[in-house]
Amino acid sequence: MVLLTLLAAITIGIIRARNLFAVVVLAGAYSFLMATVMVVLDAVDVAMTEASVGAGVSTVLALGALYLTKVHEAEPRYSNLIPLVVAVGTGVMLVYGTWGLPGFGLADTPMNTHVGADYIARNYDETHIPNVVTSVLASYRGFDTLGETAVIFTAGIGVLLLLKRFRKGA
Amino acid sequence: MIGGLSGAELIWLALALPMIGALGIAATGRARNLREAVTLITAGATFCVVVLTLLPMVLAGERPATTPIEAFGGIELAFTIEPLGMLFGTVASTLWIVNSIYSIGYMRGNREPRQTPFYVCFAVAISGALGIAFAGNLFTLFLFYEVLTISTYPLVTHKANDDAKASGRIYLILLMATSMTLLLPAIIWTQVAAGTVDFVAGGILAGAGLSTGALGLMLALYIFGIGKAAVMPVHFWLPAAMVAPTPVSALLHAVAVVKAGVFTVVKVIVYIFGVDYLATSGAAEWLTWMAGFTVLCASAIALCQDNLKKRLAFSTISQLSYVVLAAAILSPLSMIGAAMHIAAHAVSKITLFFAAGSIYTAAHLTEISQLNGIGRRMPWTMGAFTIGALSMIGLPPTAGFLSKWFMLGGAWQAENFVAMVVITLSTALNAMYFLPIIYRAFWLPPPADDREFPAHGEGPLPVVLALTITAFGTIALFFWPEIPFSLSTLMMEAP
Amino acid sequence: MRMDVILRVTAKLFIPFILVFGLYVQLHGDFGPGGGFQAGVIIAAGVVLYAIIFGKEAATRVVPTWLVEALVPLGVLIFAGVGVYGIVTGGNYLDYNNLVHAPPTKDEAVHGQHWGVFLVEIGVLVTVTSTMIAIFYAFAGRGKE
Amino acid sequence: MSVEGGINWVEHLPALQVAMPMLGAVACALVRNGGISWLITLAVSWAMPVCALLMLHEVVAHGTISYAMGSWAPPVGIEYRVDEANAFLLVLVSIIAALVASYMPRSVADEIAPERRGWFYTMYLMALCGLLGMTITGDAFNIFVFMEVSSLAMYVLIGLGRDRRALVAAFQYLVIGTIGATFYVVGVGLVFTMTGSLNLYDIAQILPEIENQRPVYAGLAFIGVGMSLKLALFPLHLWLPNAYAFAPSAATAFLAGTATKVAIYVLIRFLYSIFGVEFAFGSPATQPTVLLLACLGMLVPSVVAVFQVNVKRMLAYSSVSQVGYMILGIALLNATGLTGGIAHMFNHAIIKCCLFLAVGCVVYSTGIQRIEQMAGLGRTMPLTMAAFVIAGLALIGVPGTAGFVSKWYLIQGAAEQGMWWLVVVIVVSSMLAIFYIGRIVEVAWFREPSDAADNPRSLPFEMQMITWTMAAAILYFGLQTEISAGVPARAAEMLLQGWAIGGGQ
Amino acid sequence: MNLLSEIAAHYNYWITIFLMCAGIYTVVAKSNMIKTLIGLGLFQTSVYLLYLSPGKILGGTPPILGPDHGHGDVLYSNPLPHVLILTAIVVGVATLALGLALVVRINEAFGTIEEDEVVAIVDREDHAE
Repeated sequence: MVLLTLLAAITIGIIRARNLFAVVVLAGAYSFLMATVMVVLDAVDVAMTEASVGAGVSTVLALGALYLTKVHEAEPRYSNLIPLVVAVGTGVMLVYGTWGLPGFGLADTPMNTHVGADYIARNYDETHIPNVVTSVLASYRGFDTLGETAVIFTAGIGVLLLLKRFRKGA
Repeated sequence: MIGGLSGAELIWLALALPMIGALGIAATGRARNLREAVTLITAGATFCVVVLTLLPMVLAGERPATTPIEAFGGIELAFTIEPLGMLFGTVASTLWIVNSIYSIGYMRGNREPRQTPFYVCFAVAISGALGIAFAGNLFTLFLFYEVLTISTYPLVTHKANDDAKASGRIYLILLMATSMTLLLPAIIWTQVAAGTVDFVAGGILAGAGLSTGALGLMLALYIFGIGKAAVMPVHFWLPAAMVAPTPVSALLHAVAVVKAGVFTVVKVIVYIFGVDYLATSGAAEWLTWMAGFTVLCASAIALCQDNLKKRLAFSTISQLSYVVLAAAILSPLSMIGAAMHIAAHAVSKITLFFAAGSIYTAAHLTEISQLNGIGRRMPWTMGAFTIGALSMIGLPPTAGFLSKWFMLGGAWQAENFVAMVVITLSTALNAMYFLPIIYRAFWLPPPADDREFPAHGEGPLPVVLALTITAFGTIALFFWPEIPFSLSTLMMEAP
Repeated sequence: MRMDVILRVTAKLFIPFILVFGLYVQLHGDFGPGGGFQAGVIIAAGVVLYAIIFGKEAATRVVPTWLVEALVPLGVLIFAGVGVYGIVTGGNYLDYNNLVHAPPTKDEAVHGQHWGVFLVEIGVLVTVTSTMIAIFYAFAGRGKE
Repeated sequence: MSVEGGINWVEHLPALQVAMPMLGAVACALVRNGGISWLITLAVSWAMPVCALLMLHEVVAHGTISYAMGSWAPPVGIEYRVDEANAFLLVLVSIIAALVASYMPRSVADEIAPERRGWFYTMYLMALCGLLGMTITGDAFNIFVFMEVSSLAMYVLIGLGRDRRALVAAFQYLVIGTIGATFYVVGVGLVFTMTGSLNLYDIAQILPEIENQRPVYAGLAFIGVGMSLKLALFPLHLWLPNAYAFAPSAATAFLAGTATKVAIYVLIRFLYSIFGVEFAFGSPATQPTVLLLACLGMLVPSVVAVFQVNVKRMLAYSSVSQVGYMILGIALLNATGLTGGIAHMFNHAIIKCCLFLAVGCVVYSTGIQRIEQMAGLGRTMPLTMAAFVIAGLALIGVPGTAGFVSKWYLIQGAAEQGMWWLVVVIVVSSMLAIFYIGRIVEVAWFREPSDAADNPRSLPFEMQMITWTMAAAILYFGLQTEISAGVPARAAEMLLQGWAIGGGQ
Repeated sequence: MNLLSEIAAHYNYWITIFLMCAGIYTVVAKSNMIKTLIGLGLFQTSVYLLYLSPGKILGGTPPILGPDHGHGDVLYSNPLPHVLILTAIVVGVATLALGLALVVRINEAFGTIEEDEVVAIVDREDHAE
């Protein structure tokens, strides 16, 4: 919970900061914290990914982009009222929704009893892969992963299409 | 040789012929003689199919019909020829021939540009008119109603100059708007209320159990939704459309468009509401007033017009409302009158327009005040004009007399004194705005200096030919009214 | 930056370890945290580091652009190909059970699953690595103007 | 129906439907030669309708198809679930994709630099793949994944427009689209937390048993908002006009025909099949709100469209207003209305595609995009403009064209609900359509050709042909509506049943 | 007391919600495109928590099966959310990369990455049309 509070603090920092460089670095820190939280939540694979992606790749990319553009953010012109309304609206909707959610850490919630438990139960007999996450990722829900790979592929080609310089300088 | 075909095949043939003709015209657009030959041949063929073949069948009591094609959700594309439709179909296909002859003379005489599109759209419009005439249900009718609107839009904007475009805009938007916003909902309302949109003798709404108010509202949606009937206040597209060349005006006023309008009104009243049901429900009383008002008001406006075609236009508006009025009287006789007036007004009004066009072609005159003594230079034209005018006023020996006679009889029968007053009054008005023209043309001396008015003779031969034919038709309908009469009586008898 | 000896030496020392660690993560994915995606990112990171320190040109000499751009689709091809092979061997799409022996006994099905997961992870690895590198090249190729 | 080595490929159509475009895209990316990539695209995108039609036939004949990915029975594995509704949409999307693909090459060659074409086609196929995946899948999270596949591809396609404003359009679309997708994920997350399942059918079975409905309501709300962003429901449409206006012509035609429709389908699926009408429209305020939005969506953008100077943008605004019609059909909550809504998805897809293809022809041969410059095009490019007019009439809803059919259903649906004010709104917005279409028609046909419109570049055969195929289709489906209204009617019935009470088996 | 425990039980949800709101706020309010994208990142990342939190079982261990192969009485946290979030993260970074690429191009084309400035330019061009 301390970590979570810390996260909140960093977020505020990100919103306030004008220097984009600082923002990016803060975002990296944010991702690391997030990763730690995930470890606490037993999501080690996710934590690893978040660390490598959120803190690693994203930061590098953002810095690269910054290198190509500008480092300082201009003063916002228009009022912050509308965004505030939007954000608060979303928040209210969520509080309304989450209030009915089962409490933290319970084992007998529908989510933890239905399919999830199923995986743990059947996984080893069917795949002999101890890491349930891997087996679910690659086999049970392999198609999601295929889609995910497709997303990467699309993004990669997309970035190349947009940024790549060809000899003729297209 | 087409006698061997069944009714359904004949209907399809009648609808297809003008379309094929349109293609042929478009194909032969380069060679004008060939093109106009195609036009005439198509018109002739259509005439053979509709008048010479289908008409006898209908008169013999047959009701040729096509097997319905389901379009969607129980809505069908169906054609059935009942007497009223036959009447309208006959009028349209007959006058098409005359009008084509006339157009050839007129278009060449005035060296109009873009003649090929003109003939193409014309043929398509005829096909649309026939589709309306033969429609077996409201959906089919609506379909061809829009075909007619769209195919005549290029004709109205034929001159393609600014005011042509402006009036074309009025024409399209008014007709489309009324049909889309009023007619379509009315049709769907009918579908929801009655469960069908087929035309059935005696009406389909009798069982729907609508309140009088709802019925009146629906009738209003129909009347004003059918903008082509030009009941005030949805009339002003008609004067606006005057910018078009005369053959187009003839098409609008006599052959297809406005006739399609009033035809639809009568058809809806007879086959959707049902005369008796409407009469008992008393939902149509307001219509008598509305139509009567239109008749008088339009005549009064016509009185103040100096432009010949404009005056004719307003006269058309008032004459159309005769039909609506007669239909609103809801007595058998007046219904017959309404039906017959469709035919009578068609021939006489086309004569008048032909005459106006002939004057324009020969002398390039458009204003009534310029017509002094023109009767001596163009005896045929003005003679025909006189006959047409007489028919408009409703004097024997012309077709207009008969239909008016029936209307009055119907009004008397239904003891509808409003209608009777209106008819008599408007007759007086008609006389007031037509007779002066004739007087000018024949009895006033032509203007002195010939520099302003160079000597000119009759219009081109085809023009004179056409208007003579229609003039004779106007008289013939008085002496031999069998066909329209029997058709309209057939309409009133429950099959 | 290019002239900094210490950086270059340390980098030269580190990069191999990074790559090896990446492979470890890849292959150990079955038993511990890790898998194609994380491994791909790590390996890519190695190359990126190399490019940052020794310059893009040096990096492209080691890992040429055309190769990277060919590998991006190749990974998807492997993954989707395995799926199709699942059909060919009589199962559904992405069915690994009879990847090795068809029709499989229960153990052979497990064997097939192993192979399937392995190949699929390879596919992910290839695409992710090459995409990351390609994106980095693309950004780097865009000089400031 | 080819049976090779004992493998019945027909069983695997659902998988192939998505796998083939993906593999095709991969092939394009490997080849990277414009011409060959186009051939691949053509082959794949024409194979798609075949798949889809076979499945539609299968579904109509033998009911819902369920395909377990990796042979893992749902809900453990990912399920592909094909019924009337999405089979119909698959057909629609794939056919449009195929036609646009056949139309594309010269127009693309005109607008995209040669060395980028290979990748352009890759993106095109990935967009197609994503859309098909979204449509066919029966798994809530899988929808999200493929939504992202298609979205990313579309951002790129839009960003490739020649005008630099295309970049901004793409960026705004990216931001809004991502927010939309994330909202969707949040909604799914809430539902997932309450049900523990991601399989749509499974969720539908579990939901009724949940006693605490609040998270589910919230989830519904989030999914609703997220999809509304994606399908550009007024007033969440701000990304759409620029995106359509500046993307390459072919891409615009494809997007306009397919993207919003699929989002609408997903919404329909959630509202009707999964949550069920009683739940989704349970609170009395819901239906009026949605109807109100739909009506505003039908009116306001139409008015805006009347005042546009750029023809593409005008059509884009009209698209927004047409979305209003579809939402209206969904919110009417009776069979007729829903049929109208689905039928309008189909009809508007072909209509708007045809319009954009025609505009594409104009852009190709004259480079004109402003309405004033289109003066006299009716004379210099009569065929193209004729097709434009036909599609325009259909957009207005003239009888005999496809647009009329769906409008008829919608009005009838409203009438059956006794909501006459809706009838008024529908006809009024059709009126507005008359205005903005009529404007172009008048300019194009009744003005002397401007120098820009004079002597246009001669148009490639395939562009003409495809544009006219579309126009012909519009007329055909205006009267012959087994597919365009018959299947939607079946689908509507099926959807109104919902899945919760064991329907859709 | 009951309420208190409820609050405690939902504390992490609320932080999550706060993060999400912050993310949305950044996206909508900030005109700088890079910051917008980072805001998007925040937004998505916080969603991950929404998925992971309910999957955590107190006293549970990461879903990497021990010798009991998941049949014993060892409590494992729910693996399914982890898988989903892995995918989500990947999608997120893909989007980010694409967005940044677009920003770079926009910067080259317009010479600024402030959205409102760019939009102003765009409007001017629209009117120039």
